[in-house]
Amino acid sequence: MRDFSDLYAEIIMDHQKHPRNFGTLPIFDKEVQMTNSSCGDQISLQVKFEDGKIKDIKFKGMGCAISMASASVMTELLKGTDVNEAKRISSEFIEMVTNGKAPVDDLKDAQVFSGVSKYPMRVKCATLAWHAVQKALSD
Amino acid sequence: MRDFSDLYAEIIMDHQKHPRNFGTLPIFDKEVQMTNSSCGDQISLQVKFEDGKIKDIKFKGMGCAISMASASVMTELLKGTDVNEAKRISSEFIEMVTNGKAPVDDLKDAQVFSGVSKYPMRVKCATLAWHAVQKALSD
Amino acid sequence: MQYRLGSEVKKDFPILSTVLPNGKRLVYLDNAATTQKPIQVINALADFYKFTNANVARSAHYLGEKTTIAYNDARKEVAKFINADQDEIIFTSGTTESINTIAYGWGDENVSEGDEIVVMTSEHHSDFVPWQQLALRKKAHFKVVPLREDGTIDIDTVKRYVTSKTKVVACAGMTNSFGIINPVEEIGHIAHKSGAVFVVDGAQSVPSMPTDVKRMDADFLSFSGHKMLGPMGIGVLYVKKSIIESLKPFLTGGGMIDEVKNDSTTFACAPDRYEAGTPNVEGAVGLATAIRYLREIGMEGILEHERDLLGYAYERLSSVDRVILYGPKNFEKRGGILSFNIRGIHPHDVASILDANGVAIRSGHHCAQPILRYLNVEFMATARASFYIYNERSDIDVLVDAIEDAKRRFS
Amino acid sequence: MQYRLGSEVKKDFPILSTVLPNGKRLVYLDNAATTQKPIQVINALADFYKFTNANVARSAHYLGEKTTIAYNDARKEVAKFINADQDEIIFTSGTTESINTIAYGWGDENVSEGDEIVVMTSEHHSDFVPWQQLALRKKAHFKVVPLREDGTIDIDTVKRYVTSKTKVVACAGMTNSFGIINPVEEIGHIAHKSGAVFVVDGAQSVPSMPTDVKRMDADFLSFSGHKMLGPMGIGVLYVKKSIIESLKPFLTGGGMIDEVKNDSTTFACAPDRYEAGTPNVEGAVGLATAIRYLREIGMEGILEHERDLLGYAYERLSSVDRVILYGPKNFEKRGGILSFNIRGIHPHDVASILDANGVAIRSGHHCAQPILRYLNVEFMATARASFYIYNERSDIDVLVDAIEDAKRRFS
Ligand SMILES: Cc1ncc(COP(=O)(O)O)c(C=O)c1O
Ligand SMILES: Cc1ncc(COP(=O)(O)O)c(C=O)c1O
Repeated sequence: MRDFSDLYAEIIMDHQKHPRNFGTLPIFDKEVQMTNSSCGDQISLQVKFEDGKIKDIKFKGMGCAISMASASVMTELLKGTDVNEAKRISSEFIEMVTNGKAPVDDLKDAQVFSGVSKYPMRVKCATLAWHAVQKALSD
Repeated sequence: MRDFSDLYAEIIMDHQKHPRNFGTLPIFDKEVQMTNSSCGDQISLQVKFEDGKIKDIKFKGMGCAISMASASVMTELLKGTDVNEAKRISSEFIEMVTNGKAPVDDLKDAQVFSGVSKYPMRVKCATLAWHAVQKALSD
Repeated sequence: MQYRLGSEVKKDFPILSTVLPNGKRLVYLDNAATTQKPIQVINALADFYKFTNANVARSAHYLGEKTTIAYNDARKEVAKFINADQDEIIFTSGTTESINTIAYGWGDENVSEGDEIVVMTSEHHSDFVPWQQLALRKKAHFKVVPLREDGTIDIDTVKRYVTSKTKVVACAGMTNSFGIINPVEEIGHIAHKSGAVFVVDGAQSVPSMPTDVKRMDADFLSFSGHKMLGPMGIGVLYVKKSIIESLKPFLTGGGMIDEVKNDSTTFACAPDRYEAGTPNVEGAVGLATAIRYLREIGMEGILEHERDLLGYAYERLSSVDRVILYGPKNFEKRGGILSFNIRGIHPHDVASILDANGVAIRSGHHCAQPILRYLNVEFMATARASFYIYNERSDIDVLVDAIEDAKRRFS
Repeated sequence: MQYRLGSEVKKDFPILSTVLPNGKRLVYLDNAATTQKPIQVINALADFYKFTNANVARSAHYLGEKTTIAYNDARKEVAKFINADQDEIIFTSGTTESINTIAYGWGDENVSEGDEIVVMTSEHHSDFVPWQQLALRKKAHFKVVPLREDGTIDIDTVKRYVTSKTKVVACAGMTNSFGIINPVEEIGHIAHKSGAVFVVDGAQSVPSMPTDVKRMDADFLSFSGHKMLGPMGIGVLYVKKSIIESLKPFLTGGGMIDEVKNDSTTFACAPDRYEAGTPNVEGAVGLATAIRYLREIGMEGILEHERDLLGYAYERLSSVDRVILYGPKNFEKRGGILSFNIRGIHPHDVASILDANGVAIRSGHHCAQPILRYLNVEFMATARASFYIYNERSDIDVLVDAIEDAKRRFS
């Protein structure tokens, strides 16, 4: 199958049209800028921590529907979670999309991106925001 | 046909075994050293001119049967000829072997090398002495 | 023209009857990236390994000789195709290696601190980065000629940029971003008047139009086999005979030497001295077969055919709402490449939706970031449909329908 | 071993049933120059162009993705074959380009005036001239390790040559002149103890014996597809992960960049940053197919088979009058290469007479002038018969008869 819905599930189209947590934070602890050089997708991510949790998270960026929807889904999923939990979840996402691992329940809505693994050229689009958040959480 | 006799006509084998004009001249006007780098054949040629003619010519060298026989045939053919005539003949030989032109009568015994044109890897062997003599005659 | 371009030649290309897993027929419009191969070329590769293969110019045996003859014949075929002499043809692995060979082999020897290197803003990265890096190595000035708003080159601007300090002027015959045919003869003239060498990147132009190195007076010309029906891994570097001695051997090793001693090496004559290692004879034979195929079609006819398709696509798409078309409106300046965007949809998404419709195009920066940045193209990317001999108007109809589908889905 | 080497695998190689114009059956013994291709590899090339071909990693469409997957899979296959990680595998056009990539990309950055570069006298020109030229560029000392009389390396001599000033030690896994298997693990150890990088030329060893980059602890390893059943125009450069950052991108252009601005360029991650331009996917796919074929045979079995043939040839020829055999008598140190001369007959004539008998061998300096000069080999040239998986003892019988024929004709 190579249908539109393989890549662009309804949830993805919805997030693409109405991105959650889009914008900037007045105060934040971490800011990460990342570019997907092969296609020019860009993301800028701001995170505010509190008590070992992601208190708030917002992104801005320019890119394709996949990369923007993926960023939106990511912020929605990780906002409020424990930092270590967030690290684990983002690794799971990257594993699912990059190496075709089966989706795990933790990923909730983000599971809809599992189809991207069959489109190697779009993998970087879907994982950009997740790599960015990993960076924000790591150091 | 790819028989022994294609490349190694009787005349060639005879010159290879009994090279004519092999050695060095006590006095000479021109000396040329030439190497066929792809196979290591070497020739050193000495020429004495008189009245616009090749008064005497001798060669020494190391190389395969084709290159040595060709040098021997060349010296025999060109010794005593007019310089311009020698230039013309050596061009004819090179044309015959390199580009497969039909042999001309002028070349006499040297016509037996016409078969070499079908063996591109041996062309440089057969023409080495002739390029050397062209150099000796040219400047 | 013996062949009818479009549907008739299409039959020679097995891959063009591909049906995608979703049942859609493949419409291949990514020819500026790489072209498909006719069965004649595919068979030539297989036959080479079934009947000819050996190492070249080294082994005095039956197959060795057949291979050497095949390799030399390929060189002659390439030379004839661009009106060059066979000693002026160096086989490389592709345009990128060809240009690097010039930048390192000629540039490092001939460009010094304070000299200038002039390239166009519209150059492909492969004709941009090697020059920029050379300039950085040598502390030379890297000057990038700005463009008109439609992406074309203004000759007067080139004249202002090229000075007596300019050592190199590099320019594509046809740009891969917008398919613009550059006025190479005029630019070459400006370069030579200033004493610079003129380097033409023929990766896009050589496959699509007649090329005559004498007429364009190029000092160097590079192109790739895979963009002109030939196999991957083979390319050409033409070097004008009168300057070939100023090109230093770049890659060294087997096959390009005269004598190797411990403390020094002497090199063979051109073109051998520029082809280190076992050459890609398969590639050369495949490219020669491709050239014979193209020659039979006739290069004039190819450009005409590409323009016909471009005109048709342009006409159909210019009336489609939200579609932005890039490049000049004067088709005399263009080959069969059409870069476009759909307002509000990222070109990657356009490409994916077109793909779901069976249409293969490319999206992205096309290895041409400088021009996209310069012209401030949205997303720093475009969708690009590019046509070749086997495309037909009906392919463009499918493209247009797919674009409508994209618009519907991202309404 | 699933296959029987010799006659049984021979059936897979269409070219080996060639009959020469004089009616003689082809006996191909020029495998050190290049090997023939099994039908599996030939078909893989054709199938690539019939079902897969597109440009790689750029175009988001069906064929583009199939091609990218095929290219990545090929990289994994190569990595597995030499026990490396896929990010450590760079595709090049061949061993010669691989070694030049090291000499320019690593050498120009890391070797300075007064440093030393150590190579063996028995290196192929492709593993000799690039280092010599690097030394000349950098005013470094180019040190050539002398050999024992049989052409083998003496470890104590290597120890004396490698000092704290040594930056590079380069050595072949197996020499192409005499087929000597070098003690790479020991030499690597010496190199690393002195802080030098260890560069292995695997052009001859990788096709004929198991290769484990971890065990030999090579920093760089180079080899060519065409010498191991793969197509021409593809080669490999392995770079150890821990030093890959010290390798500067060498060829620049499309596909290896991150961001290109007018005044500077940032590069992509390894291995992409080392592969400028459209890669040779066809070649990579062909090489991967060849590797799968070799793997099924088993690399241990190949060396054993070559040694069996070498032993048989050695035995038969050592009793033939006027025949001089080169290289060590200890076959544990050798692969399937036999260099020889017939006293009083130039090796070119030997090759031509063998060819008239259908036997393809190579004659000449084998791109190894330094060792031939060093050992004072007559004519600075040898005849060389080299064996591979499809050769059998009967091929050697034909070789011996042909040698007798040569002796008769030049009595
Ligand atoms: C030991 C060795 N090194 C390097 C090379 C060069 O390989 P290539 O010509 O494929 O670049 C060869 C073969 O020619 C070889 O045998
Ligand atoms: C104008 C232009 N120059 C250079 C190149 C580089 O060619 P290759 O990738 O075959 O080396 C291309 C194609 O990618 C191109 O379109």
